Amino acid sequence: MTFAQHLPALQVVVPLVTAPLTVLLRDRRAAYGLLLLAAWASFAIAIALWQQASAAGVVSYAIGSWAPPWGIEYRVDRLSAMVLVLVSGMAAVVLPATRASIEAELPREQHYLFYTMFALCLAGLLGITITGDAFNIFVFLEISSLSTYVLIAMGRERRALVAAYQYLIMGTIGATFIVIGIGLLYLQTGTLNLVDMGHRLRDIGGHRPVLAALAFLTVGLSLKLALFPLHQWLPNAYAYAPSVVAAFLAATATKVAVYALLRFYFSVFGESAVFNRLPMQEVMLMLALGGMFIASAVACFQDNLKRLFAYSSVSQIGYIVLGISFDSVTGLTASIIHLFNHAFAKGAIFLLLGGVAATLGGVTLDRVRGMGRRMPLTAFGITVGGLSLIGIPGTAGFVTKWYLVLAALQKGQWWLAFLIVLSSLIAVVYVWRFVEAAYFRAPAGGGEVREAPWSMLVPAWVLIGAVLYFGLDTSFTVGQGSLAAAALLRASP
Amino acid sequence: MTASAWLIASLVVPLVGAGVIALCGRLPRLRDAITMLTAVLLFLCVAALVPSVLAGARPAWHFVQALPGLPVAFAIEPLGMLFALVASGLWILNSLYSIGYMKANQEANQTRFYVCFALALMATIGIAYAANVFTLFLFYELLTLVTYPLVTHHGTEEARRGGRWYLALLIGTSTVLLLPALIFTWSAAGTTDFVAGGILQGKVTGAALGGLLALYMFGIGKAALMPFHRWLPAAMVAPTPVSALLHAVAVVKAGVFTVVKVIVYIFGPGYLAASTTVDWLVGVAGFTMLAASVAALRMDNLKRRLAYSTVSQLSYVVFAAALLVPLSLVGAAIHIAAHALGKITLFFAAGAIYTAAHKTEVSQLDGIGRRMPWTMGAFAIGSLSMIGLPPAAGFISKWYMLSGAVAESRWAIVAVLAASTLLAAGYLLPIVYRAFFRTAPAAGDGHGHGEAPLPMVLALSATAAGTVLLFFLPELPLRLARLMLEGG
Amino acid sequence: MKHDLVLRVVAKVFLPFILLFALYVQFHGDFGPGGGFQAGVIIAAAIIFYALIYGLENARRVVPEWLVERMMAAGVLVYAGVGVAGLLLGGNYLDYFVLDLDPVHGQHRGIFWVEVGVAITVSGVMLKIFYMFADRGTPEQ
Amino acid sequence: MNVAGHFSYAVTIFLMVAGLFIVIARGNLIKKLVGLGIFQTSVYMLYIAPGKLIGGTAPIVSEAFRVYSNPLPHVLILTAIVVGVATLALGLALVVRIRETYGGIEEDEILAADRQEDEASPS
Repeated sequence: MTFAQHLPALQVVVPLVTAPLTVLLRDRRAAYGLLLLAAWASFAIAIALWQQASAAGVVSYAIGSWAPPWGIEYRVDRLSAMVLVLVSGMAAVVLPATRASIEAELPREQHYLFYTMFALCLAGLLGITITGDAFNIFVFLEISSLSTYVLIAMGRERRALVAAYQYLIMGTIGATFIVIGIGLLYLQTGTLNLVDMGHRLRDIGGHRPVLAALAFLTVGLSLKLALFPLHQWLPNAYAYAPSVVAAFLAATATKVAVYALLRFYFSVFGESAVFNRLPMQEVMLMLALGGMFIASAVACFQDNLKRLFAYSSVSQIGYIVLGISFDSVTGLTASIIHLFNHAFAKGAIFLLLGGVAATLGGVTLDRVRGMGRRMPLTAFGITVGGLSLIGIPGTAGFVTKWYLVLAALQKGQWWLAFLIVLSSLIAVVYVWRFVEAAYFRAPAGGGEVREAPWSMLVPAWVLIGAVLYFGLDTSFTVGQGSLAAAALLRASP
Repeated sequence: MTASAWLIASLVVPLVGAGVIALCGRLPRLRDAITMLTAVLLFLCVAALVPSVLAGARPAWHFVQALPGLPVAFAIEPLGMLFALVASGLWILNSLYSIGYMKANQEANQTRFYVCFALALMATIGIAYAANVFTLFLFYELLTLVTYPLVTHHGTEEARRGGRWYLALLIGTSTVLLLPALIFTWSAAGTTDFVAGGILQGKVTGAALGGLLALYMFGIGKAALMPFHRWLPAAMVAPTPVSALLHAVAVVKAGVFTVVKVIVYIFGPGYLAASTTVDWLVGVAGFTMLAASVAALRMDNLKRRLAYSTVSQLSYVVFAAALLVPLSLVGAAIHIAAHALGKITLFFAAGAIYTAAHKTEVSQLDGIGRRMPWTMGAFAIGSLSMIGLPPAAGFISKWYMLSGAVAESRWAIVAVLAASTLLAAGYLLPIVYRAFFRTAPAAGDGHGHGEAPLPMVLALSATAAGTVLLFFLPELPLRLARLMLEGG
Repeated sequence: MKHDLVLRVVAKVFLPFILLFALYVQFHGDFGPGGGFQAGVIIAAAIIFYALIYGLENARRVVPEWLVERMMAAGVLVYAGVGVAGLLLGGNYLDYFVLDLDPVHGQHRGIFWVEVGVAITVSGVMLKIFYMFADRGTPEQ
Repeated sequence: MNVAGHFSYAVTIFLMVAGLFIVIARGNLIKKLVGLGIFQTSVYMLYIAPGKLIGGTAPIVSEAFRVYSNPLPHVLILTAIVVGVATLALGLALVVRIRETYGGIEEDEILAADRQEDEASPS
C-alpha cells in the first residue's frame, strides 16, 4: 500500500482531524496556521485525486478494508474529483482572508472555535462529495450543515442568530427528507452503496416507493441547494453571516448539494427513471426559470449588497438546474462548469463585500457611493464578478450561458434560448445598480483612498483572475466538465 | 518585425498605454503626453500592416482556444485594415482635441477618461482584426463596457439616464439577439470564422436563414438600425471628444463594419441573394435613413442633430450592403471611412463651439461663423461630405452606391438615396447659413469669444482637410474595398 | 437542593455505582448491547446528577470546563487515531484487521479504542451542553 | 392491503405530518424545535420497524439464538439520533441567544423587532 492509495481517506481525515486539534490548541494563531495547512494539504490531495481519477476513471477506497458494497466505499470519479478540487480550492483561497475578517468581526476568544467549525464544514463538504455510501452522505451533510449553522450564527448582527435558526429549521427538514428518501431506497434495495443501489434499482424498476424516494430526495436536496422556491433561508444566511463564511458557503455549500443531486439522479435512479417516469424535466425547467427571473427581479430591489448578491445566487442556481433539466451532455456540461464559474465569481464578490463592510462600515448601496475612487481594486473586482454573473464574453459566466443556449438550441427550443439570454439582462440591472453607485455618485464620506486589507484583496483577486482565465481558456472547465457529463449519462442505467 | 508581430503590437499598445495612463494619473501633463504617444504608436503599428495587406497577405494570430472549435483569433482582411486605419488615425487627432477640450472645460475624472479611451481603441482594433464572429463579439461587448464610463462621464442624473439607455440597448440587443445568432451559426456551421463567400451555404436554408439574418442585423445594435437607435442620441450626454471619436467613428462604425463583415463573410452575398429575400432589410435601412433625417431636422440641440444624422448615415452602409451587389458593397466600405472623417469634423466643430461660446443649440449659432471662421469652415466641409457633394469624401461613397442601384435598375432605391440627400442638406445647411449669413444677436450674453483653444482648431482643421483629401485621393480605401470583394 | 441531607448522602452512595455501571456498559460493548455511546451518556449523567445535588460550582470544580472541551476533542482524536494507526500499519483507513497479528484480535483492539474515543467525546459533549444551558438565566444573576 | 400489517407506516406518517405541521404552524421557536424533533423521530420509526423480525434478537453469536433482526438500521438510526440531538442542542442554544438579544421567542415578535430596526435606521 502506498501513500497515494490512501488519498481518498486522507481527503476527509485531514480536515476532520484538524477540527479537534484546533480545540485542543485553543490558541487562535496556532489554530489558524493548522487549518491553513490542512486546507492547502486537502487542496493538494484533491488535485492528486483528480489526476488519479482522470487516469483511471474511478478511484475506489474501502474504509476499514471492508469491501464494498458491504463496507463504506469512498469513490472518486471525474465529477466528484472536480467538485473536490472546487471545494478544497475555495477553502484554500478563502482561508487566508479569514484572519483579517475575523479579527474585525468576532470576539477574540471565539476565534479558535471559528476555525474548528470551518474545518468541520470543510470535512463535511468533502465527505459528501467523496463518499459512495448513501447514509454517509447524510452524515457528512449534517456535519457540514451543523457547522454551517454555527458559522452563520457567529455573524455580528443579532439577525445572524435568526438567520441561523431559520436555516437550521429549513436545513434539518431538508436533511430529514433526504434521509427518508435514502431509507426508502434502502428498504427497496437492501444496500446503501450508491453503485450497488443503482444496479439493484435497475432490476426493481419504477416501484412506487422508489418514486416516492425520488420525490423525497429531490425536495430535500432542493432545499439544500436553494432551488426556487425553497430558497427562503439563503438570502438572510448569506447576508448576516461573517463575510468569509458567506464567501465560502456561496462558493461551495450549494454546489455540493447540486453534486449530490446529480449523483442520485444519474448514478442511482438513472436518467430514464427520473426523466421518463415523472415529468421531472418540466418541473425542473419551470422552477429553474422561476429562479432565474423572479429571484433576479427580487435582487434588483435590494439595497443591501449582500442580500442582492444572495438573491443573485438563487437565480444562478436556476441556471445550474436548468442545465440538469435538459438531460443532455451539453446541458449537464453547462451545469457542471457553472458550479465552477459561479463559485469563482460569487466567492470573489462576497470576499470583496467583506472588505467593503470592514472598511466602509456597511454594504448598503448608500454606503458604497463613490467607492470606485476610494477602493478602486475592490470596486473593480466586484464589477468584474458582476460581469461574469451577467455573462459578458471574456468572463467565465459567458461560457455557461453559451452551453445553456447551445443545449436549448439542440433541443430545438428557441423560446428557451431567448429566455436564457433575457434573464441575463435582469442581471445587468442589479449589477448596474452597484456600478452606478460605486462609480457615478459622489462619495458619502471622505474621498481618501482606503482599500480593503490585502489579505482579503489578494484571495478575491485570485478568484477574479480565475473568472477571467476560465472565460478565455476553458480547457479545464469545459474539457473536464463535458467528460464528467458524458460519464454521468453513460453510467446512467 | 513580421506582420503578425505588428498585429499583436497594435492590440498591446493601447492596452499598455491604458495601464501607463492609469499610473500617471497624478501627473496630468505626462498623462496627456502618453495618450498622444500611444495614439501615434498605435497608428504606426496599424500603418505598418497596410503594405502587406495590400500585397495580398492576411496576417493572423491565434491567441487562445476559448471553446472547442472556437478560438480567440485575429486575421486582418482588407475591410478590417481600412477600419483599423481610420480609427487609429483619427485617434491621434482626437487625442489632440481631447487634451484641449478636457482642459478648457475643466472636466473631472480625466484619468479615467483617457484610460477608457485607450481601452475603447483596443476593443475597436480587436473588432477590426477579428478572425471570427466569436472574437468579434468578445471585443464588441468589451467596447460597450469601456465606453459606458465615457458616456456617463459627468455622473449627473441625466448622464446616468443616458448611460442606462446606452447599456440597455447595446447589451440588450447583443445578448438577446446577437448571441443566439452566434451560437446558432456555430451549431449549424461548426465554425464562426470569416471566410470569403460565407460559411452557411447549404447549412442554413429557407426561413431559418432569413431569421438568422434578422437576428444579426437587429442584434448588432451598434449599427443603430431602427428601432434600436435610441442609444446613440442618449450617448450625446458624453463629453464631445467621446461623441466625436466613439459615437461618430469607433463604436458606430464597429456596428456597420460588423454588418458588412457578417453579410460578406458569414452569409456570402451570392448565397444570400440566391436563397432568401433581403428586401425587408433594404426597407428597414431605407426607413431608418429617412426617418432619422426627419428627426434630425427637428432637433435644436446641435449634438443630437448630429447624432440623428449619424443614425441616418449608418443606414447608408447597411442599405448599401443589403443591395448585395459589388459596386454598392464598395460604396459601403468607403462610406465607413468617408463618414468617419466628415462626422468627426462636425463633432469637433460642435465641441469647439461649446468650449469657446458655451452654446449647444442650433438656434444660438447666428453669426458665429465670423467669430470662429476656422471652426465653421470645417463644419461646412463636413456638411458637404454628409450631403454627398464634391469636393468632399462623402460624394465618392454615394456615387458607388448610386451606381450600384442604377446598374441593377432599382429606381426606388435611387429615389430613397436622393431623398435622403435632400434631407441631409435640409438639416445641415441651415446651420452653415446661420453661422455665416445671419448677424449675431446684440451681444446679449455679454461675453465675447474667439476661436476654441489651438489644439482643438488644429484637430478639426486636419479632419476637414482629410475629408477633402479623401475626395481627391481615394486610392487606398478603394483598393482595400476591392480586395475585400476579390477575396469573395 | 444543596442543603437536603438525604439527597446529598444518597447521591454520594449512588455515584460510584453509576460510574461503575458506565464502565461495565463500556467494556461489555464488545459482546453484548452497550458501548461507548451509552457509557459516555451514563458518565455524563453521573456528573450532571452530582451538579444537580451539589451545585454547578462544585461540579465545575470536579470536572472543569476546559477538561470538558478537551474531552470532546480528545475523543474524536482517539477515534481518528485508530484509523490512522490502521493506515500506518499498512491497512486502509480504520482498518482494524492489521492492528494485531490475529485479525480477530485486531478487530477487538480496534473497536475497543474506538469505543473509548466515543465514550470520552459523548460524555464531553453531554456535559458541555449541560453546562451551557445550566449557566444561562439563573435566578441569581 | 393489510392495514394492521402496515400500522408502523401509519404511525410513521402520522408523526411525520404532525411534526412538519408543528414546525410550520407554530410561531414559538421552542415549539418549532419540538415539532422538528417529532418529525425526525418519524424517520427513526421508518428505518427501525422494517428491520424487526418477530422473535428476532440482537445479532449475538450464540447457539441459543437463531433469528436475528437486521442490526444495520439500528446503527444508522443511532447515528441519526446523535445528529438529532446535536441539531436540537444547537437549535436550543440559538433560541437562548435569540431570547437574550431580542427578549422573546415568538417569531412574529422577532420579525416585528427587525422591521422596527429597519425603519428606525434606514441605512
